[in-house]
Amino acid sequence: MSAGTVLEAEGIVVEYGRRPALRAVDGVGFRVAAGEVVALVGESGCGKSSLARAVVGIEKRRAGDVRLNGADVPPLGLRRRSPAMTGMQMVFQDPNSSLNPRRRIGEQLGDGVRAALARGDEGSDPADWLRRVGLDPAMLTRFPHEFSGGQKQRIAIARALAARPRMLVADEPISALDASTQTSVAALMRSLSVEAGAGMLFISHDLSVVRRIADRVLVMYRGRVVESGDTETVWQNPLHPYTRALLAAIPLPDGLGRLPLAPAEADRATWLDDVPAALERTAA
Amino acid sequence: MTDARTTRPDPRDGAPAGPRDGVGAGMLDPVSAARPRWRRPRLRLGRWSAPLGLLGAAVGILWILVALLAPVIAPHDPLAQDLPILQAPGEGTLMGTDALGRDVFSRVIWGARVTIPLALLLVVMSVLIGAIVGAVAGFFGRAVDEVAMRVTDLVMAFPTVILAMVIAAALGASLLNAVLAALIVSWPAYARLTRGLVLGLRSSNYVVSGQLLGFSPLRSLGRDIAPNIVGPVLVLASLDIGTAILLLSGLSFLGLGAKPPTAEWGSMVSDAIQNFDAWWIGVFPGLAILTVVIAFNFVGDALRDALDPKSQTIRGGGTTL
Amino acid sequence: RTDTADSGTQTLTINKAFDLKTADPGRMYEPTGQLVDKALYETLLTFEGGDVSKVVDGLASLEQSDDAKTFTLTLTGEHTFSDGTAMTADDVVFSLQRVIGLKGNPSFLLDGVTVTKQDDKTVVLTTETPTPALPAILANPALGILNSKVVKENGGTTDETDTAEKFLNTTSAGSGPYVLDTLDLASQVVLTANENYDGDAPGYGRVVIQNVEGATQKINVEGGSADVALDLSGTQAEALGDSVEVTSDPSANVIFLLLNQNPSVSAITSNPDFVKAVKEAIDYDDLVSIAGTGTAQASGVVPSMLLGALPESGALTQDLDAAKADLAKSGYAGESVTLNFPSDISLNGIDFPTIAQRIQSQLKDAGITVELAPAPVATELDAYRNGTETMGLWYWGPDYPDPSDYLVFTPGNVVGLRSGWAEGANPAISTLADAAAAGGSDEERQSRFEELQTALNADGPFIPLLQPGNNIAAAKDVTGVVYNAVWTIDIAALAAK
Amino acid sequence: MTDALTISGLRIRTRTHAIVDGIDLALERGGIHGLAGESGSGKTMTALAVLGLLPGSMTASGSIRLADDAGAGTGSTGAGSTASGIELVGASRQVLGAVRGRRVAMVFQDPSTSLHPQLTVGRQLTDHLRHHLGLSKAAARSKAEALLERVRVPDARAALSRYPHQFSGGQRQRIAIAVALACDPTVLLADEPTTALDVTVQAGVLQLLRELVDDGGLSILLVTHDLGVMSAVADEVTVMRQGLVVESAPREKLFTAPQDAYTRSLLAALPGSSFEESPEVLVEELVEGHEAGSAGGAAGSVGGLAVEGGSAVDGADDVEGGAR
Amino acid sequence: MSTSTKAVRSPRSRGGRAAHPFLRYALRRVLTSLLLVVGVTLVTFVLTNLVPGDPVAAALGQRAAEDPAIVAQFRATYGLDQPLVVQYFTYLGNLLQGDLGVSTTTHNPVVDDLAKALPATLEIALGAIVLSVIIGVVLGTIAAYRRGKASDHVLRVVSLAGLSVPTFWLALVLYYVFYFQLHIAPGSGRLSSDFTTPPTVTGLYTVDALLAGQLDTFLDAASHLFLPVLVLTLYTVGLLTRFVRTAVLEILDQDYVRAARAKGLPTRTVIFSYVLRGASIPILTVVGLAFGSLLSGTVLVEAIFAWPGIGSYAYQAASHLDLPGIMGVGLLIGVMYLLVNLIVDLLYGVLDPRVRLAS
Ligand SMILES: Nc1ncnc2c1ncn2[C@@H]1O[C@H](COP(=O)(O)OP(=O)(O)OP(=O)(O)O)[C@@H](O)[C@H]1O
Ligand SMILES: Nc1ncnc2c1ncn2[C@@H]1O[C@H](COP(=O)(O)OP(=O)(O)OP(=O)(O)O)[C@@H](O)[C@H]1O
Ligand SMILES: [Mg+2]
Ligand SMILES: [Mg+2]
Ligand code: NI
Repeated sequence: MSAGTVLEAEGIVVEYGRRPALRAVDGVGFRVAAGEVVALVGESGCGKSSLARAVVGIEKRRAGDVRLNGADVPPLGLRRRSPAMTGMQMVFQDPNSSLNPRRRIGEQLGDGVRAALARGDEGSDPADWLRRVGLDPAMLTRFPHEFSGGQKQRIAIARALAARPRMLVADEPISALDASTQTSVAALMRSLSVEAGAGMLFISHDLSVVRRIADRVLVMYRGRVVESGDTETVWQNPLHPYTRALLAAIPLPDGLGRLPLAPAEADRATWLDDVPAALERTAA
Repeated sequence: MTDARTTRPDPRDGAPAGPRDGVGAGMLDPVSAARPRWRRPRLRLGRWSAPLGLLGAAVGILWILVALLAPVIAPHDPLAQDLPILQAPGEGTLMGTDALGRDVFSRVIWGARVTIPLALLLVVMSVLIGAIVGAVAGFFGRAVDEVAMRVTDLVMAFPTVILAMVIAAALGASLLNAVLAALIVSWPAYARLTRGLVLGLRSSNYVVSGQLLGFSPLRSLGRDIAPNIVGPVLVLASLDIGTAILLLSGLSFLGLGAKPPTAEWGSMVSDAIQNFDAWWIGVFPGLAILTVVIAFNFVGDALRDALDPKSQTIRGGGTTL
Repeated sequence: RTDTADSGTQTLTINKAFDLKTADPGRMYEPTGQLVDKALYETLLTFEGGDVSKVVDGLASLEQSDDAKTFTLTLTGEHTFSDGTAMTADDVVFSLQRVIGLKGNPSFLLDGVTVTKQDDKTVVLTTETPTPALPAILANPALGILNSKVVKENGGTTDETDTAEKFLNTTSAGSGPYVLDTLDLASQVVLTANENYDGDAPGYGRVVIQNVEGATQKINVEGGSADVALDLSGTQAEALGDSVEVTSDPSANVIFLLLNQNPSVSAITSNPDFVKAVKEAIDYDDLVSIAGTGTAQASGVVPSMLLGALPESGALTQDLDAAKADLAKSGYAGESVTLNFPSDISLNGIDFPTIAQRIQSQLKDAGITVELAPAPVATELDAYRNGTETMGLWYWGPDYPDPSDYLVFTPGNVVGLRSGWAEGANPAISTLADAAAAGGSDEERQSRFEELQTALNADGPFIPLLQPGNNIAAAKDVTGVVYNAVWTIDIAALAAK
Repeated sequence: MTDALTISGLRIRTRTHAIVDGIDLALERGGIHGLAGESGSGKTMTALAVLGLLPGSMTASGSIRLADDAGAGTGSTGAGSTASGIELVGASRQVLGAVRGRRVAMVFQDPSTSLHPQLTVGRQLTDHLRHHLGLSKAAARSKAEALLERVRVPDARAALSRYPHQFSGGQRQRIAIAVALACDPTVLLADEPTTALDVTVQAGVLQLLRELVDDGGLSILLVTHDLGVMSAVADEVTVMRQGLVVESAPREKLFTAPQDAYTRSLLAALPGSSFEESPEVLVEELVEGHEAGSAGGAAGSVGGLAVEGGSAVDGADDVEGGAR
Repeated sequence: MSTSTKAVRSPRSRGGRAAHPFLRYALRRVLTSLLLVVGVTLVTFVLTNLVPGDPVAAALGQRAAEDPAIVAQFRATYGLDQPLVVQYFTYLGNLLQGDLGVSTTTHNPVVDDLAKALPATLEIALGAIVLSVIIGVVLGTIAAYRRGKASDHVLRVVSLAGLSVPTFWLALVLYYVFYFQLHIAPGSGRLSSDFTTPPTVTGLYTVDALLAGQLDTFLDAASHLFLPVLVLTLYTVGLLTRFVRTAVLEILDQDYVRAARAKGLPTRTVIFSYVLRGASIPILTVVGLAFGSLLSGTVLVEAIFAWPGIGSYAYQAASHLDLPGIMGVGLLIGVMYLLVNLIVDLLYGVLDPRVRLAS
């Protein structure tokens, strides 16, 4: 384990059902360093969420190892999670369902603070967290329904961060949000987690946002990581045909009326090819 | 700024997939709210359901008052057989007299003291038992769930009235035994509902978030899950009071509930079979049942609208009584 | 309704509250079964009309020995079964032996009776003990004569291996005026006229007996969808309009109250003063009026139409002052006494729960607290039979119209035991009972039974209450309605005007 | 007159408040008109109003005028047409029935919910063909097959007898477009037709839309809040906010020189635009925006962020509106 | 920048991701159903044996039970002298051969009794369910379409009232009014006594009468059906109307309905081909449930109308502690309930291609 690595995943396999099993994640490994933002991109259904859930332990892994600060991450069962494992937190896509509608947000933020305390970390004031995500501390006594989707998502982020995680996994945290807030919430997540020295796995299919906030990207296709490396490297020099198609298909908001390139059906076949050179590239 | 686009639930979050496991495993599932879509219970009474609910509440309260004040309101002792027998309404009594010369009006009034509290007791007990079994089954899953659900399957596959009939026959006819018999057939509905809700909530993001923050199972159940299933369970319960009254009076009608000479509505209706000409013997207690049940149903319906405009639960194993 | 002029092809609809279990005479012993089998089968001896105190010749004539131990029956004339075959003594022997051998419900009728064939026309019945009741017993439709050949072909035997019930529930094998068309124990029985009947053709070609509750019967007979209704209560009968004819007679059923004499079952009901107090507390006239038309107070346990019945003057009467005094003597301290009764029995339109509630109310006025404990007959019978009821409300219908059937109400006998009245509990009454059992002339028997009942009324644990009225309502155009205590009505005697 | 559809002074109200508060919009013939705006600003309701499909609780006033078919040359002008076109606001059921699907068609955001899961693709493609054009079953089927080929659904013939769930998301949206185009409408209302699709699939659908317009005869009102999509295909762009049009301009002008503060804030959030700012700046904005908002009156001062942060006080009302 | 709502995929694709082919699933359902049936028999058996009464006492006449020989004979005939466990397994063994024992009240094989009673019950239950589905769907759809309007509220009140009426009371009142007072409806039973039972084909008198071409018998049988069916229908109609309304509302909210309207299809087509088809699965589910509760409800209705069906039989068996009878009825209704569920399940496959075509 190299220094500064908070999360290390190896050969993760996730399957659903049996006879025939659907292999959603097919042997994926990656690591995330402290203070690093790693983005996971790919088309719908390629297994991003499955991977994220497997990493956190919500989904059972059929194979593979996940280590948080060197300790094995067990699947989330009926048992109470050990304090060490609360060092990994998750933010979900749907802000409406990530907060308990019957509890005041102050209490729910308090859960995060308590988790940090239970681990022997330093505590914090829930009100402070509200302020940090740009909300009025006076709102602590409100219930989730009194907030808009974007606000709820920020509260969910605050709760996760209040637990002082070493690792934050965010599954499309911004895609349910309004166009105009997406970028700022993403930026907020980055700055807060970097500030806390936590690693972050950020899932999104919004490549323009990814480009802005991720240090590294993993491009996933059909359950495999087909390309990975520093964000700019991948952007400037995509090697895998799928990555190329993906980047070419992004419509640019430049006002020039250029149609994005749609991949031909024939191309899709080539996307399954392995291009080993496309993996783990650092800045050129 | 609003988030008008309420994200629809991912089919994966809910109850386990598979070709409508719902119908087999939980009758409630295919149509019920396996996951609560309601937010906090702000009273969002519809324009019409509110007045109806209020009307229901008024009638319900009226009946409860009648029950409480029965000794004051009733002109006669409900058990005294001192009036001429089979007297038609009007001739000195409001609702006539029965075959033993008892005042039907007084008996209807006193009847409120019998059926309503017992129905409430029945529903409370069903909710308690059902909710506990359902919550445990839904939360801990596996064998516990399997066993609990098979048991509910069994009870629900059984014809309600016949089961109640056999139970009441086995235990001897008495109102309390009727309640017990009814209890045995009515808790599974709550177990089903609760289980479905818990199952849905269990994998919901906020419960998982709580677990990630190191919640113990009890804390998850108590803090995250329980408060969120109270609403729908209450709605079902309020709608069920009516059903409970119908079931209990139906059992009494069959002679499996109230013992004579108790003034119980169902058994009063059955008295009418013997004296068909004296329509008043059966009509008034029947109307009493009808109004009470309607009242509770109106309240329950309004409550459902208020708490959750979309959800709907079928009362499994419902009884036509 | 398709009424045709010729009454022989007309359908007669009878409403009856069913207690039907079978149409097989060898197994049948319920009022509905009696009604049906009376129409399907003929008996050796019989009664005329409603008079059950006098036995007359049926298929056979009777010669009886003086000691009432040998009975010689000779088939009179030619009798043919519904399939055209002639009846012989073999059929008689088979039928009677079958009843005995089946050990079915009616087999007790012939307990201790030996049946032997003398010749083709003559059968001799012998008993160990004097059985003066045997002629009356032989009039019971359960002892109807079957076509032995047909029954044997369909599994009939004279022992427990018999399997002919199924056949007899689909087809009858008798010589009666009707044959069985269809039988549905729960809903209806259809009879059609027996083409080979050797007597006068019955008044109706087709008879439908439907299972209908009392209240509905009234509507049906009023509305014309039934011609005869058999189970109307007194109140219902009173409320009937002019369009129907009502025949009201007290039935042979006696409803009585029993108080357990076994101190280990109940200390208070076994107290003679308490029993007396209860007897004096009940308002018999009030009970009669609640029950309605046709009902009479039962003077003793033997119903009024039987030999040996107690005259009205001997009946119990209410005396509240005496009741109070006796109650005080008994040491009753207001504790509640349980009254058990079958909740689902309705006798001649009278509901047991109704009577029980009335008694509860009457006793309450006298200061006795009664708690009602109804249960379905099926459940309650057990407690009744075991003699564990504190107070019980039951009835006794005659197994055969003879007072000896009522000796069961004495210490150590069936019903006596049910009230915790053991052998020897009351030697005086036992002596009276033995005397009554001995037989003798009608007059002798009459006075002995009167004596016995007077003693029972004074000191026994039973309180005879009512002989509920049997109210039969029939459409105006139906003639021949006569109540018979054994088979209710003889369907074949009915005819259209 | 070159506009296929002219909306003027359109108001949409519920009993209690206005959803759309008097907007003007002209859909030029043979072009794609982009309609952008914040969530809940009334874009969808505007599109529905054109077809007279507003929810029962809403009423529309103002004018929506559908130009005569002269240019398109197909079909006859229905009842209610005048020299200047057909008025759709308050139109009779017959008029709307003749317009819906026949002259104006609509594509919805989510292809997996806008196709009936229990009906075959063929049935859904042909039932309005047969209704509107009176085609025989066979004729309708062959036309449907041609349509599917036109939107490039592979194996068109077999596809007709398959069910929606047997197709991928992109294919479903193509089918939905084919359904909309079946009766050769002159106007296509597309409500966020690519939002539910992957970018690679979206690119294909965008190309298809462009082609359809370029082939002539069709004008598209494209509702989207993805400015990338807007930039790629729209000829004209209208931006809405809170039921009002805040800006309407040709595409290039809008992207290079936005006039309205809200539009600017939208563009500012985009990477690569000249309004680009660093994440840190954005976060500060967010926080400041909140403070400005809670301080009282900074409605729209720093654009969407301010509104988002500042809605603390009236947030509840907003949610109420949203949680219908 | 796209706001993802991929989660939407197919919101009601319950079978969409079926891991097993549909047939396997159906087979599994049948097997679990069979287990349930065994469970039903066990429960009945245990319960009936808990009853304190003695079936012998109940079955034999007052007098006969005094005779120990008769009692012993009776016990031997019905196997009541065996230990309970043996009795139960004997029962199960016989069950496999289609033998449910002999009723102690009717002395007939329970199978025969049930075979006779079942068509009677089915006739009213089917009549009621068909009627209430038709009425319920029509009213529910109307209510949904007029959501919030006066007719919706009227229907709400009416259907709630329908759910609130005590069936046993309603049956009596209707009987009183239509038969006793107005003489419109015929009396109790399945046929007036002047009619003979039509030749048995299905056991449903109406159908059999038609098959035999006896029009007057048919009319008479139908008129006897009227009141019992009406009573049972009223309850179920309330249930179905409420439910159909919600199901239809849910569907009306779907994009595909909006899309259908946007296509300019006539309202009739939209309702029948799109809305009702979409709502068919949840509706089917309640219909199944309603049928189950109807079967239960027949007990009281049959008692009042002297209808010789399963309900009357059950009541008779229960009050006479007729063990084989009670178990037979329990078994039959249990099996029917499961059968109905199974049919509903299989119909899902017919109605929903996502289930049918899942592999
Ligand atoms: N619980 C489940 N049961 C069965 N299959 C599942 C389950 N969850 C996911 N899948 C399947 O696994 C594959 C990967 O799904 P996953 O949710 O990980 O994709 P994703 O990349 O997150 O997609 P999206 O961008 O739509 O969220 C998909 O084909 C999906 O249908
Ligand atoms: N059925 C309805 N009844 C009442 N109000 C509604 C209804 N549907 C939508 N609204 C409200 O109308 C307003 C405009 O909604 P509309 O769907 O047109 O917005 P939009 O611009 O399309 O938003 P989005 O980008 O989220 O699709 C919103 O405030 C919304 O809450
Ligand atoms: Mg995902
Ligand atoms: Mg919209
Ligand atoms: Ni018997």
